[in-house]
Amino acid sequence: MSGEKDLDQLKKEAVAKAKAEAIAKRQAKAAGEGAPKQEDKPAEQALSQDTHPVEPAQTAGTPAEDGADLAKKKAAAAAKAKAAALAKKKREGIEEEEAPAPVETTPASAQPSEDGDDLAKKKAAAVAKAKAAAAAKRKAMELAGESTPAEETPAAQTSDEADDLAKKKAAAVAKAKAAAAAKRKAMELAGESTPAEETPAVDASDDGDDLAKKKAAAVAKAKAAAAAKAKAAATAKAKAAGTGDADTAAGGDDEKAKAKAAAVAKAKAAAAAKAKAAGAAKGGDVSPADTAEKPSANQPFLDKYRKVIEENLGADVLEDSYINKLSKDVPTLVAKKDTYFKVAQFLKYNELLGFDYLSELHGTDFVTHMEVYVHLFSYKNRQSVALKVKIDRDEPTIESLQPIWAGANWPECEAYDLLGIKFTGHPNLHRIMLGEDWVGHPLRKDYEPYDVEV
Amino acid sequence: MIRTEEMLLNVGPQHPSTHGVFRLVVKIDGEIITEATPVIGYLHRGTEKLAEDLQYTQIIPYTDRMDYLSAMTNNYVICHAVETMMGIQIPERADFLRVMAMELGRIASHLVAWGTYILDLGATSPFIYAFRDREMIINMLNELSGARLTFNYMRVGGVKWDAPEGWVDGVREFVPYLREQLKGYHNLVSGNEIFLDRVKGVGVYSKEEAINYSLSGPNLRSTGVKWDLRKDEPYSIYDRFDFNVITREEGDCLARYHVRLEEIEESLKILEQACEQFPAEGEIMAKVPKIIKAPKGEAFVRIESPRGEIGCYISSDGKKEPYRLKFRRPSFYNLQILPKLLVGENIANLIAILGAVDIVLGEVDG
Amino acid sequence: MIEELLQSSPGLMNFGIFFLLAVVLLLVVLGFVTYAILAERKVLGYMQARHGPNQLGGKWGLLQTVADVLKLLIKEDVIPKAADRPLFIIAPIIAFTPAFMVLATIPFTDKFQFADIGVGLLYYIAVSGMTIFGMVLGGWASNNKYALLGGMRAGAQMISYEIPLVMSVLGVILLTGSLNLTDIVVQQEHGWFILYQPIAFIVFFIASIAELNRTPFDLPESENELVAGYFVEYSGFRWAFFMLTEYVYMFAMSSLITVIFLGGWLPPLDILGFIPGAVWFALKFCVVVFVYMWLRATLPRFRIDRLMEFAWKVLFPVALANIFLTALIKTLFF
Amino acid sequence: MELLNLYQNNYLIVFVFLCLGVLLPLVALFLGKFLRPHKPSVEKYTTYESGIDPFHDSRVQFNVRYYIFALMFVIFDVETVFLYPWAVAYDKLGVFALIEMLIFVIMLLIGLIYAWKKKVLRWT
Repeated sequence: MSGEKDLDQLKKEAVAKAKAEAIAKRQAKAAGEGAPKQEDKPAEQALSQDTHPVEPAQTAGTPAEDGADLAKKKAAAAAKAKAAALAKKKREGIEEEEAPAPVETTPASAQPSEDGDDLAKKKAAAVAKAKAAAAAKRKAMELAGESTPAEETPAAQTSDEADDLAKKKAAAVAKAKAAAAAKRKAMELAGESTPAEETPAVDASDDGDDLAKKKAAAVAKAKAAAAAKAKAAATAKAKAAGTGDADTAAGGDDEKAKAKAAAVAKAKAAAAAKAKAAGAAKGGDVSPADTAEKPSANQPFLDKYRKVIEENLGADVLEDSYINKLSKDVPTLVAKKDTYFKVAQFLKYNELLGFDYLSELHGTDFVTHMEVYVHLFSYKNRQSVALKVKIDRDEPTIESLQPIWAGANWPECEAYDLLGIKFTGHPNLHRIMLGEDWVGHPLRKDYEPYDVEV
Repeated sequence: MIRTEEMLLNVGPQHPSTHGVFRLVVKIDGEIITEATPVIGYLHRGTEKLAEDLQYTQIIPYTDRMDYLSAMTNNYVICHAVETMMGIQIPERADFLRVMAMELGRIASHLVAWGTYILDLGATSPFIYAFRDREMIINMLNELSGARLTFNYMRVGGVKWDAPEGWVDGVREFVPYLREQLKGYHNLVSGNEIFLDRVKGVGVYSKEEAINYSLSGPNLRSTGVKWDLRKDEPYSIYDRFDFNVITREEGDCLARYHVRLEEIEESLKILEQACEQFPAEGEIMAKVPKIIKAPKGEAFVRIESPRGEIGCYISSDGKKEPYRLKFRRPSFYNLQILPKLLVGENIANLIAILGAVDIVLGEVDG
Repeated sequence: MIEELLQSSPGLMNFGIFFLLAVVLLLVVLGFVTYAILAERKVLGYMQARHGPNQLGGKWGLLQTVADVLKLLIKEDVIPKAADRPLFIIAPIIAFTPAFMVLATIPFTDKFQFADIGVGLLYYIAVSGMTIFGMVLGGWASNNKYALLGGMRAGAQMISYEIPLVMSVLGVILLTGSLNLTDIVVQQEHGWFILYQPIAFIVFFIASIAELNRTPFDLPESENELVAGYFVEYSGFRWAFFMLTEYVYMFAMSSLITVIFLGGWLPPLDILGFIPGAVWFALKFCVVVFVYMWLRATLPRFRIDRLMEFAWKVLFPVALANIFLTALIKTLFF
Repeated sequence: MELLNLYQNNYLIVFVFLCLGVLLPLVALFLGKFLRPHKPSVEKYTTYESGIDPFHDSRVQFNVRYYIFALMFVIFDVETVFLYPWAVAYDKLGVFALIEMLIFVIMLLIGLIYAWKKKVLRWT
């Protein structure tokens, strides 16, 4: 988020320059994005969007409205950001689907993808270009995500869409949690919208600009950025679809298409009512969505955690963060693999956070990756947080938390035993349950019993 | 200078005081432990792996076999996790039945913990008294669920059976009976000098250590941390009852002993109030789909079992089986501090310290 | 007849008769052990809100112990490979023999006594100390860590408690001026020594529990820590002899307490003199045995370090103080 | 002569008890041989080690604590043995012997206190 904010500022100052640079970067990143390792969350989001178009799209369907609300409600925006994060996660979940999508999009989306990376910045730049002022910046960021690829006109459209999508997605995610449903809808929409996207997109872009301004004014905050990222990703996809062969692209990447489609659908609506009208409509739509999102009482905590972490560890240590509505609204942080230990350490020793109690640690094999889930609790503040990290499945290695919480000792052994996750720095990593002579790690999805009689 | 050697002594898995198949390899110098290495896994049954191929309702019987001394809380935690994900509201009557079953289970579990602890310390009678009173609880739960140990009583959305006629009255009568017995327990053991000599100041850890080692339940509350999920993160209908969170400041075995024994009284309070408020009639099952499918996503819930916080993590891909199921088993976490506590103690204290942790091996090994 | 026999010159004939009489006593003792075990289980049972053995031999379970013994008799004899075989075999014999030998000097009534030797009390204490060898040997020979720890504990505990045990008796000896057990009983005609020597009695009783390895001092065989202590590797009849040793000692120790502190066969009041001495002896004896069982049902086990400190830092000084207190009082007031 | 006979007979009885005490276990174990089965297996003849194959020899140089207690026992048991004849003959010896014995015991008590302060009396 902070990155986005910075971007906004940058955008304000030298939007045009930023745009140019951003575009270049984005392109470069887009190239690189194929592999989703963007530094910034936005970038990741963008990637995720590219890769996980479906999810965003789904979310986007509803989220577009949410996006509007987001803009209005900054806090909501934060929530959205989380939602976006969720969306991302979902996307990741969809990664498989995404994977193909990106390929298609890459050419057209190359730009978008870049946007994704620098989306915030670039978007901001783009927005600035679009003359969207500071308010526009955020939107611009989103837009940039969109616009960078397609740049001005398409970008504008996409950007709007993207914003909406992101918002919608986030909102959808947060609200319904039934992201799946939304996704499906979004996918359907995408199918429809993808074609329509382009043309409407232009209008939408205009609208988007306006909206962007409005939203930006309201949203202007980091939330927007987060949402924007997600949106941007979606938009990027949309753009890709739009720029390249909107229809084909959309068709190619269902997910993306869906995401896009969702955005498109929104865009269409916007187009139909004209960009501003659309924006208004979005806002109207969004507001309910936002309200739906808001209820989580833990949102302020998540905001706080993120703020503290970003202020102290930098903006790019967290891959994602959201409220897990399924799990009693626990604030969930997704750390990057190389910042996981740092974040965990920070969570325990920072005075504001003080998560002194490790309630649970375990791993899960998600086939595409491994995930370590840590549930932390602070007896001082009486708050919970879930910390997750995704790690490579073929080489599952991660730092041990044992030096931070002594209670992580055996759970990590268990994760090592049953999933094969190696915890570096663990004082005594051994096969605690099955014994050292056991072959294989049973909780891996590809586990084959070594002894047929077992 | 006389040369002495350290001896490696293997305590368990076939040992009377390890409460199951728990193994502890201790290095002793004379009778002083210089190093202790716990070895677990003898009872590992792969519940979490099995659950990946089972529907949610089918998993419930497996949870009975984890903490087999208070199977009701295990039943509850998985149902609670699924219900949380699906957003199911439980009928009031079912909630009452659940809470009463869980509190009875908690009392039964603490009675066993008390009895076996004193047995570990060499006195045989309290063990029998504890089992006599536990038997009454088992009978009540038997009437409720049809089983004495592995109840398989709760379902996603409610409970399987309604309380039989007069069951609540039975519980109501049981409360004053056990209160009276508890006085006897205190008279018999709590003031005994030999007993105090063996547990006072033994196995001490601080509040910070307890938190750092992820201890929970009586093991944590014995250090003065006032934390009980029933009170502080109320689930089910626990917020309707008036009860205290028992804490002690000392953090030794005696504190853990007292926390458990006094928690029985608090559970009796809850039971008493639950009997008063028990709805005369009502549904015992919420409307749930025939095949339960948790929505896509993940959830982690934790509740207060007699041994600490038991948690259930479910990652669902929207199918009728969980994609990944994980239990946070309190005994497993509570046991981690053991090697640290044992260094420098003698073998007699080993038993006292291990008994005070109150482990159930079915739970430790999952 | 016994008198004559005792006065005649010792020979094979005497040996044979004594032997037969000793066999009779042995059978009595075995009978006592059989029913002491049953009684203990019954007492524990009723103290623990249950019935104890109630199947074999009618509702009292009268044949339960007999069945147990038969079962032990036909149990396979297992000597671990790692054990020191000769030591392993003789350890229970070394433990049991002194237990039976001490019975020779106990005066059950004024007529019924085997060896009326002048140093009866000293004899008892000296011979009973031999049992420690059996326990330590058993623990060592098993080549098992638990057994070794149990044997070591048994050795340390029993020698430590031996000192307060013998010292507490000194108070009584000061009063009687004799080590002969019959003399000691006779001198209690005007009041049991439990009244004159209460401190000595308490010390003696506590030390005797420790010597008997009974709760709360059953550390050498504490099943919750050392599984079964020094006889963890023993099974079948070899194990039975260790158990027999314990119960025979309980028989002997209860008799000794009756003799030294409770007035032996003497009635509590002269009016009750019409009841035979044997009955009084049996009653007092049973009370002591019951108290042992009662303690077992009630108390948890001591911790080894506390146990040793208790012997050396509490019982020993108290017993010593009691001796000089007695001597002083005797000098000043009598 | 009769006194000597009495004396000898009494010790003959003690000897009889000794013989019987040895004979009973021997006979019982010997007779049991005909009754009990003999079906050896490797597991049966393994030393008990809580269900695990025994490792690490149990016969090691052990902590000296046990040894020191044994030494203490020797010292104070001998003291007690000295006290016995004194107690028996106390009536005849009188106050002087009491004071003498007091000095003797106090000297030993100093030893006990010394051991106490040296923390020898602590098991751990």
